[in-house]
Amino acid sequence: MNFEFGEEQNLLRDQARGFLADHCSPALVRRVLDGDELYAEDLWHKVAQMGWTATAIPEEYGGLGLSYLELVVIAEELGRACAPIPFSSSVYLATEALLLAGNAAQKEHWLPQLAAGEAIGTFAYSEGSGQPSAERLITQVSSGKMTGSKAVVADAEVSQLMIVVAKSEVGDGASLYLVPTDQSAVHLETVKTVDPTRNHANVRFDEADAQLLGQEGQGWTLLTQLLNRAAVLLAWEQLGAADTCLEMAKNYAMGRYAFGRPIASYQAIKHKLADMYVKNTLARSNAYYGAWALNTNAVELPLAAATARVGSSQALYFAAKENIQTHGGMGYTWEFDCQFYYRRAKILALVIGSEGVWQEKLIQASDELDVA
Amino acid sequence: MNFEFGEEQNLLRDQARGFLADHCSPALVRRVLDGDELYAEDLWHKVAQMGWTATAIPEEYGGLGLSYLELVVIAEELGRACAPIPFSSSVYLATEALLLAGNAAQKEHWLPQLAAGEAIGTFAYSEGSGQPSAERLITQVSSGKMTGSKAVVADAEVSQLMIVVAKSEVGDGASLYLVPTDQSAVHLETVKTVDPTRNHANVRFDEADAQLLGQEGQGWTLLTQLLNRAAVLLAWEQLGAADTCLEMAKNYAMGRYAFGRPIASYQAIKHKLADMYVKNTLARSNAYYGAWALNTNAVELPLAAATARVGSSQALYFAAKENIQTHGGMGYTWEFDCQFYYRRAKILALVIGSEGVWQEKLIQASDELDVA
Amino acid sequence: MDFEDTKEESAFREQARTWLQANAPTEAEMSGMDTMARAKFWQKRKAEGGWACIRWPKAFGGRDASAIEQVILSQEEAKVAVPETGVFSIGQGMAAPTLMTWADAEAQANFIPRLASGEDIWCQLFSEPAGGSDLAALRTKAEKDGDDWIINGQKIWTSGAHYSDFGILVVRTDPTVPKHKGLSYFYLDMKSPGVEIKPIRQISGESNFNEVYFTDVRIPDSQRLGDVGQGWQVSLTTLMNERASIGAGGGGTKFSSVKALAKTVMIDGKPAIEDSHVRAKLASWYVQEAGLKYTSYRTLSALSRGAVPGPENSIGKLVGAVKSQDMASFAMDLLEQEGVVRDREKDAAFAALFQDTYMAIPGLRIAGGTDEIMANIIAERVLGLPQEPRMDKGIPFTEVPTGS
Amino acid sequence: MDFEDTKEESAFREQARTWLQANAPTEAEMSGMDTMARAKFWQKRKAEGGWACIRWPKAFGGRDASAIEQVILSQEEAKVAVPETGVFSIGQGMAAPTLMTWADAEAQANFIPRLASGEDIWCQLFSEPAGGSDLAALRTKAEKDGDDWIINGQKIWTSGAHYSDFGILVVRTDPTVPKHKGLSYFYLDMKSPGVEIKPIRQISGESNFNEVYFTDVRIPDSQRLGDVGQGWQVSLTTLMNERASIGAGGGGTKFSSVKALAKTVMIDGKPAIEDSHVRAKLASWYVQEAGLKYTSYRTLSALSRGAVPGPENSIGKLVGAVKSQDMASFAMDLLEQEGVVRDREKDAAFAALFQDTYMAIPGLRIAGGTDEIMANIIAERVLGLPQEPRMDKGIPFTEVPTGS
Repeated sequence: MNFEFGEEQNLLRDQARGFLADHCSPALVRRVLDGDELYAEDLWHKVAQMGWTATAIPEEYGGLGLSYLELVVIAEELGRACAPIPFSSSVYLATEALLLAGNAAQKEHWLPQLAAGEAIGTFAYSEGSGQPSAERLITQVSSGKMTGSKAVVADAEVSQLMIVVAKSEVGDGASLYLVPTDQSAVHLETVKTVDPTRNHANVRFDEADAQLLGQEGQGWTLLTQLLNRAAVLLAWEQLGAADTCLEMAKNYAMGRYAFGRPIASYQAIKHKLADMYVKNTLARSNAYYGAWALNTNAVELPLAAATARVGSSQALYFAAKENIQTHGGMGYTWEFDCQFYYRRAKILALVIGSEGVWQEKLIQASDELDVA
Repeated sequence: MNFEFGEEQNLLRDQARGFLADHCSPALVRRVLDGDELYAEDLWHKVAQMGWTATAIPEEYGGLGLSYLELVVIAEELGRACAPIPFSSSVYLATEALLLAGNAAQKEHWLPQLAAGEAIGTFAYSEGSGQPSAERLITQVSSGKMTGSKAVVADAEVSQLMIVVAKSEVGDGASLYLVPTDQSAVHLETVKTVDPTRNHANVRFDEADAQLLGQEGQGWTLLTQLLNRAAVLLAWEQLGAADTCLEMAKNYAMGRYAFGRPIASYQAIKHKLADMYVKNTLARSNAYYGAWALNTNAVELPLAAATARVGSSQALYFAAKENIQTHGGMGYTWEFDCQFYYRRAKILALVIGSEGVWQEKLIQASDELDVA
Repeated sequence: MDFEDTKEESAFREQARTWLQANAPTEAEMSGMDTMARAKFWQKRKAEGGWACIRWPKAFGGRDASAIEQVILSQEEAKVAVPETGVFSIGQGMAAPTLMTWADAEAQANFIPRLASGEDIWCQLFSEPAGGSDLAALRTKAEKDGDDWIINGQKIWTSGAHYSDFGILVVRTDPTVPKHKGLSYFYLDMKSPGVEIKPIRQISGESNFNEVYFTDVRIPDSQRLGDVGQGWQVSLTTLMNERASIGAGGGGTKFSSVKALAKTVMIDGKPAIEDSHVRAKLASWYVQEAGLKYTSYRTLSALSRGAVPGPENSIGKLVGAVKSQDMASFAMDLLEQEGVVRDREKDAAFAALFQDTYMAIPGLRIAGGTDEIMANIIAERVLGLPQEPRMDKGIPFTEVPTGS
Repeated sequence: MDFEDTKEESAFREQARTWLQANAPTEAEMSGMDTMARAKFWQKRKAEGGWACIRWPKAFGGRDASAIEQVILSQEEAKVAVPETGVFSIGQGMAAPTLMTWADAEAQANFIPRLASGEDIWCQLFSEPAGGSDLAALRTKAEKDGDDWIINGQKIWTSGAHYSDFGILVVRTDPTVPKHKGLSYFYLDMKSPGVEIKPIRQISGESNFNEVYFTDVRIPDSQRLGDVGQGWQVSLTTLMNERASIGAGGGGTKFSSVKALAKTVMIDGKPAIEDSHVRAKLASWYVQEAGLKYTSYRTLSALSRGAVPGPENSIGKLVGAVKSQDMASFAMDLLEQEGVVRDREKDAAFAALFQDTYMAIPGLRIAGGTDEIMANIIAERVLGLPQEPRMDKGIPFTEVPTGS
């Protein structure tokens, strides 16, 4: 039994943590929160120089050819630092979509740019409120031209390519397309969200050039596989954020005195922090299993991904809100950093489907694996 | 605004509490728990002598003609004392069914006996596991003879009459019937449950004489109305039990010392008891509204009943289990009385449909009243 | 058990309604006025008509009205379109009763009528950064200098400091005695030299509170209420008068709004309201919401027979805030990816409501006593459970551990 | 990251499997034996084969095996049909390590081999009615009388007292010194005159524990372990060896059983498993259950590289017990009125499982440390948060407040 990370991954974690402590301080997050930047471009370039964007891309496409175990380590650290960069959109979604479904030409064109961080990619599937479904898709492609719109696309404003789910008349009812954004037929409209450290936009396609990605009529199937991969990676990012919340809450509670003793000595706070620890620990163990399933492309991936995703979403929501609560009034001020994680919690929880969506996927996956 | 009980009801409450302290001590509950009695017959007779079984029955049928506000006061006190008698079956269900749907002859025959506690009635609608529905009913009546069976009927073994829901080919798919139990065609088979202080039996009808109660094909509609009434009355009984749990837990925590101080001075216990108090208080307020709606037969009754029922079921489950927890090891012994309420909690929660059933009724009722 | 007024209440309601209908200011009367001017205009008219501060004793210009009469007046006032007068609540509800109990006749004559008429606005300068739940741990110090006191330190969470004329202030005059014994209580002119006010930005983006810094601020000893060292007792008068919360758990996301949302968004191809998980969640929240509503009815009934609302009213905030937070979060989940949008210009009908609640609620779980303090209040003051051991009792304030 | 044995582990597993397959007792060998005789028969064979108590030092007849080797042996043992040997766990797991550390060579030679071979069964006499979470508050007293000690008092929650040969016992030898300093530690023959054992009936109806009363029980001073007054330190040796819980949260109701139930009962005319509320509940429980399972994998991995399991293992019981309670209650709700049936003779396939869990779980939330103590352990020993103020430190035991 070796259900642990290896030495190289542990070294990578230390390195990543140190790097982000230096280059992704709370002050940097705050700079993006308070300012007009769409993302921390300086951090993005440094992250790309570190090779993080290239982690799981094969060497033939300019990547490092490392495993997903390395990528989840990086994901966790980015979550911990609440990094204001389009890493999840570009790496967990756009890059993974190309790896999953791209043809040789598409891979050769885009993967080296994505690996180098020269191109940023994102993924667009929602067309409005509620759960997307193949049946409800309106965006479609005819003769290579896409018409329609996508709602609240993360990092759309800084992406060079977009992976878009569109309607199909055949197969599972959807197809994936690759849409470069440097064309006038792609219209973006900024959308303000609860987390200004990540940019979002509504996107309209007005006969935009679109290349089929993967087979026609296989889009929903590919989407499902892609989201399973992204779910594991996001779970690690959520977990990193949740652990920071616990650490912040603990440090504050140790230093803050009320009635002559640290508030960390009151059971109301002790048990709250113990509860955070328990939720984070269980979520972490599920994320381990997700990482194993992702890395080995195991048949258990759908169940493992859903389990990791639900656990991490629940853990981060709890940790983020109770971290503010532990800080008391100060935690509710703009001046304190607790808000970073409370905002980011919702972005991460909703980007590829809510807790409810993944609970449903979990039960379906448990049926398919015949777990009871 | 006078959302309080009147002076007569407050007097009745004091009287009932005093009476039950004298005549329904924990020792009496334990006698039934440990022994072979089906119910505390001595207590039943005393309760009948007090007139409690006659409370809401009109004077013309030998009742006291009091309001439901008096009846909920008694229900609360019986719940508080965990009385091992068939009061809920006979008074909230059988008596109410007759009041709701009985014809003059049926009322004249049965109500005086029920009022005097000479007859005990009960109500049988479930035929097995899961939620009963008119479509799934198998028990039926042909030419006045009932065939079929009913599952886990509370107090069946001590009842003289049973109100039974049976299949109908017309109307809403069901009809109510009145079945006297002193006939050989009614077969009882004892069922052991989590609460041995209340007797339960499976019942088989083998061409048993059955009288229609109310209109043919109106059974499901009547059932729904009946259960709304019973829900309010049971909510008060549940609330009384929940309040006893809080009181027991509080008293124990005040007297039990750990590390040199009462465990009631630790926030883990303080906040647990505060949580019980909060749940009980909200449940009580909802039960007030339910009592008002029942007493005035308000159009809001379905919503008020469901709200009271869900609140009290949740409050009692929480109070009963956390009362044991507060008592620590001693609370888990047979010797202590905590178990009474933990057992009774489930009996009361399931007798007329689980929390889930009533949550669904609540939302339906909110639709009908157009609450949002 | 009914929901009707008593005969006396009904008569009072009629009287109030008649006066309000006759005297509610018209748009024409208030044309060109800003929000503050409108509030002052209406408050002045109420005072002139004898309808301001009706719970005050007649000697101070009130009507000796009961709590339920105040509720009835508020209910009736809510039915007519009059300016909101919340800016006066700290002065009228907290400063005034303190002045009535502790100030001399001259100060009372100077300030109380101007409080009733809305001419002066007061704020409350109690909380400090190091205090939080432990209010009496305040450190702002006052040193005697002739007939004056020199104040140095910082207060926080002061609502309305920037538009207030006066403030009530608790400071430490003797740090060498135990915590509660070294405090004194003053009122001061908020325009005094050395008073600096900085708004606090909340994570919601709003600024409802201020920090107030004191640098060598002079207060004449004549503005002291109570004896030197008696500040805690005077503070208790103020705090006891903090308006009893008899609402149904405050604002934020409600059953009705989430249910309405659930009718418009889809789950698995059907409206979310048809999903049994959504229904069960909604039902449990409805039970809490109804429980709070009917608890407030019971409180009103108690007021109606003259009872004083007790610490059990902490329930509203304790339950309501957490419920609203979880409902807002759940509503955002129902919206899926669009749930993160917080953009009043582009918003769907419901969205802003939930996202604003999501960002505002963490403050509500803290302001006026955290969830944890509310649970303590219920445990200790309602259930009578013992306090926890206190490490700060009976020792000089300077020796209480502070971690710094 | 994989789920495979290391090369060494694989070799050990093979070795264990081979021995077990060759030596597992047959029904014929054990014919006519009761449960206890079977346990002793198998334990003796294991000892003779060198497969009992493998973690013990070789000097005491063990193999100096690692924790992961013990786990592997247990896993392999679970695969063959051998008698359950849980009755030996207190003696082998707690008494033996204490004897190894604190007893003299003679006592070690007398008792340790008989513990390994299952000839003697030991029980643990620590808890008292007044103790509970506060173990050291015990009151059973020992007074010196010549070379003996005279014991009077009462112990509680003693598993297996009625079939045990010996017991380990902590008593108060000096009530005038602070709580932890006045204790001494003994072992005794459970057949000693004056020892009276009464089974405790639990609310589940079972009796897994006893009360043990001591009336002038004599114990020779030679059966003392550690110095007089050193009992707490000796107890810590025992308690540190309490078997690390590396399971997935213990028995009781599981995801699989509730899911299976949900396929058979109906909600609104359809199988409950199609109801989204049921699905969401099941999913959240699955996440907890899987989290516990994979946490135990991580613990096994740590054992595999030689780490010692730490206090973080409190999670299993803390999460697992509450989860089982709520799942059992929910399953009973799914059964509706039939959910109350607890009747092994008449039962539907699933029912007894849920109702038995419902009645047993309150005990699991308490035994071996309440939920609240588990949360304290995580807060203090894992997260390093400060203890609460202690009112019983540094004062004579007789002066510690007890409320009586």
